[in-house]
Amino acid sequence: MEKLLELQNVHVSFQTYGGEVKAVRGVSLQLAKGESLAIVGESGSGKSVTSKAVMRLLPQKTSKIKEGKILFEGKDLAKASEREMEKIRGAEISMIFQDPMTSLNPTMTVGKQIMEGLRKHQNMSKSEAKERAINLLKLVGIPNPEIRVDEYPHQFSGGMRQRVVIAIALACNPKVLIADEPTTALDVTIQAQILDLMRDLQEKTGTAIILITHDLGVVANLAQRVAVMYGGTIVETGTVDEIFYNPKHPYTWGLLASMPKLNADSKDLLAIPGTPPDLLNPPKGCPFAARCPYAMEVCVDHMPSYFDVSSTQKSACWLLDERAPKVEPPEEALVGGAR
Amino acid sequence: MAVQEREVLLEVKGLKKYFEVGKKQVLKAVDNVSFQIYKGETLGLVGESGCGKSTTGRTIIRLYGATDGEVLYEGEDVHDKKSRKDLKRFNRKMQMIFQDPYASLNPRMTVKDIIAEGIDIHGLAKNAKEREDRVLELLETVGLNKDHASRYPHEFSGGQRQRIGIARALAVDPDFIIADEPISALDVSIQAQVVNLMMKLQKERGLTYLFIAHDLSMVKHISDRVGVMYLGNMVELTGSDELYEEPLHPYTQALLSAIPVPDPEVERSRERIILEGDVPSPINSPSGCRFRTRCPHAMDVCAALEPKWLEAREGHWVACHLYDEEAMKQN
Amino acid sequence: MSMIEKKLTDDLFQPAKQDKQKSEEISKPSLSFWQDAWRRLKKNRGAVIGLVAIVAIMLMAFIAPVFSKWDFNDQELMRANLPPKVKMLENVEFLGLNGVDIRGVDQYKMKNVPKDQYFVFGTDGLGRDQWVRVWKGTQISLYIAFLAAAIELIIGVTYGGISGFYGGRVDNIMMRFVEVLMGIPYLILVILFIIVLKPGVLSITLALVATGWIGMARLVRGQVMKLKHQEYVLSSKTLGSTNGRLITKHLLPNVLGTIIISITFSIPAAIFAEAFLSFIGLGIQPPTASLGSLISDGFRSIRIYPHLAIYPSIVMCILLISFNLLGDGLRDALDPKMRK
Amino acid sequence: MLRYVLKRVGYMLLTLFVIATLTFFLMKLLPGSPFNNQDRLSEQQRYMLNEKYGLNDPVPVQYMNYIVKLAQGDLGITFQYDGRTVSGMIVDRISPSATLGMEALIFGTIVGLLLGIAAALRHNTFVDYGAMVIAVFGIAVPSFVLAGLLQYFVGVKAQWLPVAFWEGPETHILPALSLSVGVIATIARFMRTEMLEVLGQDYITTARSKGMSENVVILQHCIRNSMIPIITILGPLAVNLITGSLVVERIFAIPGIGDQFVKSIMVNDYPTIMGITLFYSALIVVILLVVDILYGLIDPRIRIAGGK
Amino acid sequence: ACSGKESGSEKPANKPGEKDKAPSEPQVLNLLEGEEIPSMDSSQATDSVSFEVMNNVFEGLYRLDKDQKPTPGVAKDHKVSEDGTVYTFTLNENAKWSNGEPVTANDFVYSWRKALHPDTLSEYAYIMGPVKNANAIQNDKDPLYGKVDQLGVKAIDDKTLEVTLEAPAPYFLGLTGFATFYPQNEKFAKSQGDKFALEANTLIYNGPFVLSEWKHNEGWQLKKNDQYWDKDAVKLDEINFKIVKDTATGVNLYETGQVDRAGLDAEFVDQFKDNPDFTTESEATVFFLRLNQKNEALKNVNIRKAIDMGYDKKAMTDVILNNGSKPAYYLVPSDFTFSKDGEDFRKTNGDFGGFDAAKAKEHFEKGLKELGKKEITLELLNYDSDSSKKIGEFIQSQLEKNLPGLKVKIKAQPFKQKLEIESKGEYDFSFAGWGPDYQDPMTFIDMFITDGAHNQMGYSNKKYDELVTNAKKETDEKKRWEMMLEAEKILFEDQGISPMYQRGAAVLQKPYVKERVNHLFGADVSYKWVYIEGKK
Ligand SMILES: Nc1ncnc2c1ncn2[C@@H]1O[C@H](COP(=O)(O)OP(=O)(O)OP(=O)(O)O)[C@@H](O)[C@H]1O
Ligand SMILES: Nc1ncnc2c1ncn2[C@@H]1O[C@H](COP(=O)(O)OP(=O)(O)OP(=O)(O)O)[C@@H](O)[C@H]1O
Ligand SMILES: [Mg+2]
Ligand SMILES: [Mg+2]
Repeated sequence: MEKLLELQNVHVSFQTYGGEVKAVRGVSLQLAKGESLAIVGESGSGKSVTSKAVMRLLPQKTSKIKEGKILFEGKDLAKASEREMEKIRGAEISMIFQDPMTSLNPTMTVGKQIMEGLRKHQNMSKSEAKERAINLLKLVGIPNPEIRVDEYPHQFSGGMRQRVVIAIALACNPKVLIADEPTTALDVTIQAQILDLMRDLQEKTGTAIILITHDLGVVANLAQRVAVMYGGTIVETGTVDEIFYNPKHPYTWGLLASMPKLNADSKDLLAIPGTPPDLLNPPKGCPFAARCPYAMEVCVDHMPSYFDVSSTQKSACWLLDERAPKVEPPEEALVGGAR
Repeated sequence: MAVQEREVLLEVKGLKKYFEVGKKQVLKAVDNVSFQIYKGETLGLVGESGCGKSTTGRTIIRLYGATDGEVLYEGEDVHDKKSRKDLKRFNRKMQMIFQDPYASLNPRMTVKDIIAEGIDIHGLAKNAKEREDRVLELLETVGLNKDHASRYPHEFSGGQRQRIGIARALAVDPDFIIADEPISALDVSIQAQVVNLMMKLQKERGLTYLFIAHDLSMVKHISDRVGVMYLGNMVELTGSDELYEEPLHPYTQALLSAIPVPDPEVERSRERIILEGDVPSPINSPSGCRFRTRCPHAMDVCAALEPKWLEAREGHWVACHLYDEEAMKQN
Repeated sequence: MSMIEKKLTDDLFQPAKQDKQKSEEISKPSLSFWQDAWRRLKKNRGAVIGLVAIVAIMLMAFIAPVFSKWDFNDQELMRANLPPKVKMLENVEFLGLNGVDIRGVDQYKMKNVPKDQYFVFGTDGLGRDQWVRVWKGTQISLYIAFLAAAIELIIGVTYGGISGFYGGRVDNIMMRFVEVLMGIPYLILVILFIIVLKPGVLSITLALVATGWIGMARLVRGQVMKLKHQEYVLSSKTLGSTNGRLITKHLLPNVLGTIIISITFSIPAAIFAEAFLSFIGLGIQPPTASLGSLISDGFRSIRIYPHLAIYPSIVMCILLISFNLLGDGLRDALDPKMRK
Repeated sequence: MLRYVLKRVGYMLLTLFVIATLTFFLMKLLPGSPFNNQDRLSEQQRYMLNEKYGLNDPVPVQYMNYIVKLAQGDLGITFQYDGRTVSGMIVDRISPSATLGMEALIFGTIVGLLLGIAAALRHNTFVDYGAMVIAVFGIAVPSFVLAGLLQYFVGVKAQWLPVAFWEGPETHILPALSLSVGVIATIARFMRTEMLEVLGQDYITTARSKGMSENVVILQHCIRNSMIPIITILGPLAVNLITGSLVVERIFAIPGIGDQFVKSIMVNDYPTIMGITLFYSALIVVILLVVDILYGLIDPRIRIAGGK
Repeated sequence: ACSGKESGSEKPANKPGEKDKAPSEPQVLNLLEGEEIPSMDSSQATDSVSFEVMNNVFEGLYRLDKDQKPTPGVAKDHKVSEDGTVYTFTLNENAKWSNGEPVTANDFVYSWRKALHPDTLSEYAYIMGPVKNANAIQNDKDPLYGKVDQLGVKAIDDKTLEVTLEAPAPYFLGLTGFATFYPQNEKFAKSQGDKFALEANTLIYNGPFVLSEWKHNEGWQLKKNDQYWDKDAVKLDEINFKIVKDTATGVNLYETGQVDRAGLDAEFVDQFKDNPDFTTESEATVFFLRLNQKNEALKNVNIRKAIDMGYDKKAMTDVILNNGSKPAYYLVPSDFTFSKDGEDFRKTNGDFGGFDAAKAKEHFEKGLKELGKKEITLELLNYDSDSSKKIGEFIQSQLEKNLPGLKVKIKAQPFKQKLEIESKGEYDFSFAGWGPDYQDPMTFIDMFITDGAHNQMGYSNKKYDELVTNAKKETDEKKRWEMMLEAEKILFEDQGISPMYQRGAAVLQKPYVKERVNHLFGADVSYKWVYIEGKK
């Protein structure tokens, strides 16, 4: 498959009062044209930072891409100028943000916010842009788009706002769409609509999607490949089936196990004890070691490297080393088909 | 389930809460909701965002005055309380855990002071030492350690903050806790921690919960019975297993079918009930059944009559004309 | 990869002992919010400099006049308008502290001032020692500054807090009252106080009391209205908090940052309101002086006796900048998020 | 909207009435009489003069008379200048004050906004500190010092601009500059804080993610959203500037209303005191209303909640 | 050059030029004024700005010349009756209003009656006191109240005016140059109605200049009046006045050459003392301390004496005021009034008292003993202007230093409020001043008769009262003079007041401004004779 976007060993740090927060520590990813990749992982594991790094939208003064390459169609975005980025943002790569309530400008009409990108990247006239904006609104399923374009965000419900955000992101037919938890704020019926919408779009326009979410249900629904992040690194990656049915990393196990199952009996959920690592002083070894029930001495001091499980699945866990004891994933972590 | 034999702790009868928004416009956030909560059980309350779940919870605990209807706690009308003493007594019995762990902790108070607030207000500790001990004990109960006592909320992760919120509620030894989406803002692995904690506490202390959420799988996991709300109305209420196995109300059916399952194969082959249209605004809600504008089974009668809240089966309440023979006849 | 693997011995692949608490072992002394704020304040360099400067100025204001040879009102017309002269520094030409005025005349010689008399800040038109007068004036200005701050804090914050907290009709009435006060020109009030009570510190005090708090009240009201719907306030309500507790424990600490910044604005405003009154002849009455009145008097003869305006101005500037530094530092200190 | 404005106007009239009443009685507490040649007047002449101006009546009666006249739109005749009406005088003298005030306000606001924006964009850099030093200075230097220095150095020494008087446009520069420094300082500080806040908002990131250039982001997205607190302080600031500054008017010999007001109080010119007070307070209440309406224009959310 | 004799000779600026030399340079004078003109209606004028403008655009029967002597104005000549009470003026046939109408005797009758009419409520009407019935007409208890036709003024014909006085008043001729005595054109005044004298064009003029432009609160302009009977004597074509209230601004304008004259505050004197343009001018205004004799301590003459001797008046004028003010040891100012033989009243009576710390202390201790007190506290009621505040501080410090046991507090009040307090007698001692209303010692002396309107300090001495009443009736000028000299002596024997200084003014004036004439009472300046010479 043709690589559209490739991250090579990306490191991102923040300069804060307390010191350097190493939010992303060596993330490598690939995304092919028309593919959908889900990034899952604990809150604070660096999902958003990674995606913002791609867009180069991290706060300029406090953050820095310390290392690594972000190749978009062969061009390294990590070194691109602000001018070049302006051309890419919105037109080639666009992004849907986590919170629809705050990611729309409250003092600008929805239409104008959609039109802005169109006018800039596609040199549309005002009326053309407006027409396209109305079409986009219709596309994302907003009734009466002709009237709605001229309204302000607060006149929209949460679900509608999220759709507006999606419309903005789709406006210029980007090659890559990064959706950072696009449905977290929505209830399931609306969420379902939006997922359908995104899938439709992908089929129609061949847009590659990076989907960031906590919700494994959503992942199962939309993604083709999955990357699991923890403590600033990708701990496991593979196709969606591999991750769900044959996970190799204990964190992935924990993640799957802590999901309540509709059809399971109500006993205790398998929670992962402890808290995520402090990225100010990230552990030398495996970031998950402190919470991992299978942790070994080696995990504490040595960062595991990736073990190839299959041609598509890689996992960074010492348990995959032949010297390690063989452990089976807990029962709760087994998803439907795997049983 | 032998529901009837159990002791009713809280009874909500015809509760209404309208907000005046702007001039002469009324937002019917909660419109005529009735249900009971039994001692020691967890009643889940689900429904999409904005349907009035929080408002129901907040009205029960008196953060809002009710527009109409009553809330009986152990037979006493909560909204009738007048004297400060009565109020205090009531405040001790009923507590609330808030939706947003970030917003619900005062950023300028240490965790110790936050947790001790209830102790201070109700004079539950005789001296500083006792106060400290209680705080530490509570911290331990919710799985935090004593080092955390002198920190500030922003120094905690979401799950930890939510635990602080729980500890604060527990500080006054309540019998009944309204948990208003206590896990929505947390990520999955932490959600499990909090839910486990809540269930453990319930077991240990015999607590009663009103558990508000919109994550149906989590609600099913924790609740004995579940109520489904739509646009200010309660549309269905029954035991959690029954609800998931045999949802009666079309909205509940749609809701359940829309929950994505973390299983790619299932997802690929799943049929969803897709609801047309958007959630109407609670300011100008549709006449008759409020769901009719999106309901795949909408009939003429739905626009004309408000469906009755009736027990379609034993212990299974629903408000839908499909289960109301009279209404069906009229149609 | 294989290189690394070689270094790993087999025994590393044993289950590790679980040390759960390890990551949470940051032990810290148990401090209250205020103790903690103080600790943070001490770490802020700007704030410490500001605080030290303020304390130093305060000390000077109270000590310098006591230890001076002259009283602030010791007049001697024979030595009027002397430029500054400092004992050791008089020989350092460029400092201009040698008693030579801007026309190049050694005034000390010309006016036959005894050799051992030095006037560090020079003397004024009545031959009074400007050094003592500046520090005496600093006393008054400090008083005005602290008074203004106190009024804003006590009246402004209370008024705004109540108005914002109770809202509705109470708020409506209280805000109408504020509008009325804003509508009555400040000067009328001030002049009335001054005429009815006689000019001086007391009437300036009252004039400040009458109107100084309005801005603060409006500010606090706005903030409180915003904060009172915060969930932590609601949660405290469900615990049975009284309104008083809500206001003092939850609302006020969270508006404090805003309050402090506003006060750093109003302190200079108050000091100069007093200077303005001096300018139109209604301020502090002689022989007492304030920094404001010294500057406004001295400024008239700035071209011939610059020392009369410059020294009080310097003290004033240091004072104001220090208040600003301290204010910024305080705001940060009161915000636990700024904690290091 | 219209109803809202009407209701507010009703409140305004009430407020004005209360202010008029309070001022009237407060003013009567001022000792001394309004007569110019006070030290030479005989008892009797004094009595007669008082009689002429109705000052022998009990204060409540005087008050009633005043209010009745006021209702007819008559502000009376000044005691200071022979036969001139108070309204005429206010009209005469407000024009330089208001012109100057507006100039200072516009200039000060623009510069203040630019400084504040620059400081926010270059947060914690040299530009930021520089802008804030200017702001602190603007607050710390009293206007009489600034005006005096400007007059001397720019007017007398360099002779770049006129020393004083209110004639051609070039005479406006120095006084407007002296007045605007305070405005610059205040606006810059508020703008900086607010901009920093807004720059941290998600919708700014959204705008950037659309590929909007920095200029567009700032002009179209930041500024408008930072304006609410600016408008709030700008309201009363505008009133104070428009109604004149005694100090600047005196130093630059500008025939404005600020100076007139102080003098009127000093000489117990009751009708003028009342006239100017009413004018001032009317301006205040109107501006407060304008500010509220502006809120709605700037932020559509407020339009819905507070407005209609 | 008001105080012409002493200062005039040293100032090249005021050296009289050749009168008939035709001016070749632009005759324009640029001046500053501290206030707007409050009134241009001569019967309403009360303040120095109005007086000054009026003196130059109007003209009375006589006007004061460079030597403060009355010189013909509208009147060409006059005759006085034997007993000195009837004046018959012959008017100049060339005297015209600026609209070309002649100035007639009736214009005076109209104007004087108007000033006295109760409806006019002229605050300065009392100045007409010497004219027959003037006081009665103003007194509402008198049968003549309001009957202005009973006033002692009569138009014999268009050009002859007869004025009858109550009693002889040698200063009357000078008084006719005072604003209240100016003529008004009845026809014109009535035609303007309410608008009369409100704007430059609602007025007609009969003086050397006309008010050609009047921008309220900004300034005004005078232009030469080509209808003026003596227009050949007038050199200036134009005088521009600008209102500037701040001294520093005035000085700055002077330095940039935009104005030809600027007043100086004490603060600026040191700076310009050595400037050739610097000059000081003396005035006839005397400042003194009112010692309220209703006060327990000040009732005691020794205390009063102690206070008078207890502060250094010379240091006060030289260092603090520093503007040409002179220490005053008297009530009637120097260089102001002269006896028939030309001798200065001041010279005849000499100085009373003077600074003497030792003696002051003695008196004070004696006084304390008499009062049976160890210490007393007195409050000084002061103006709130800068210079008076400084003086207040100085007096306070001096008295407290020189009179151990005395504590002085200061209460500064705005001008009007201060007067109010004074007239109620609610003060201990106060900073007061008095300027002459007419050129006669009486304008000062009669202030302190028992219960006099300006004796707000309870001073009372029978002999003094007697001398003043008699002097007012006395026809023999010499005797009258003696009586006034005697009265002043008595006042100082009693130490009724403590004089401080006779005010002076420090100014900068361009050397090319010539022949500016200052006056000691009424209007301050005449521009009639001013001309510009040597301006490059
Ligand atoms: N501006 C910033 N300054 C300092 N630290 C930051 C900043 N933004 C993010 N971080 C830190 O970087 C880490 C990764 O954050 P990120 O937002 O990528 O998490 P996430 O995986 O998206 O979590 P969530 O699921 O909660 O959105 C966190 O520890 C966070 O505290
Ligand atoms: N104080 C209030 N004033 C006006 N309207 C309100 C107020 N509080 C809530 N509402 C409205 O009432 C309706 C119900 O709100 P509520 O917060 O109860 O919803 P919810 O079910 O808790 O939603 P979520 O899942 O988002 O928390 C919403 O339309 C909301 O906008
Ligand atoms: Mg994120
Ligand atoms: Mg809610």
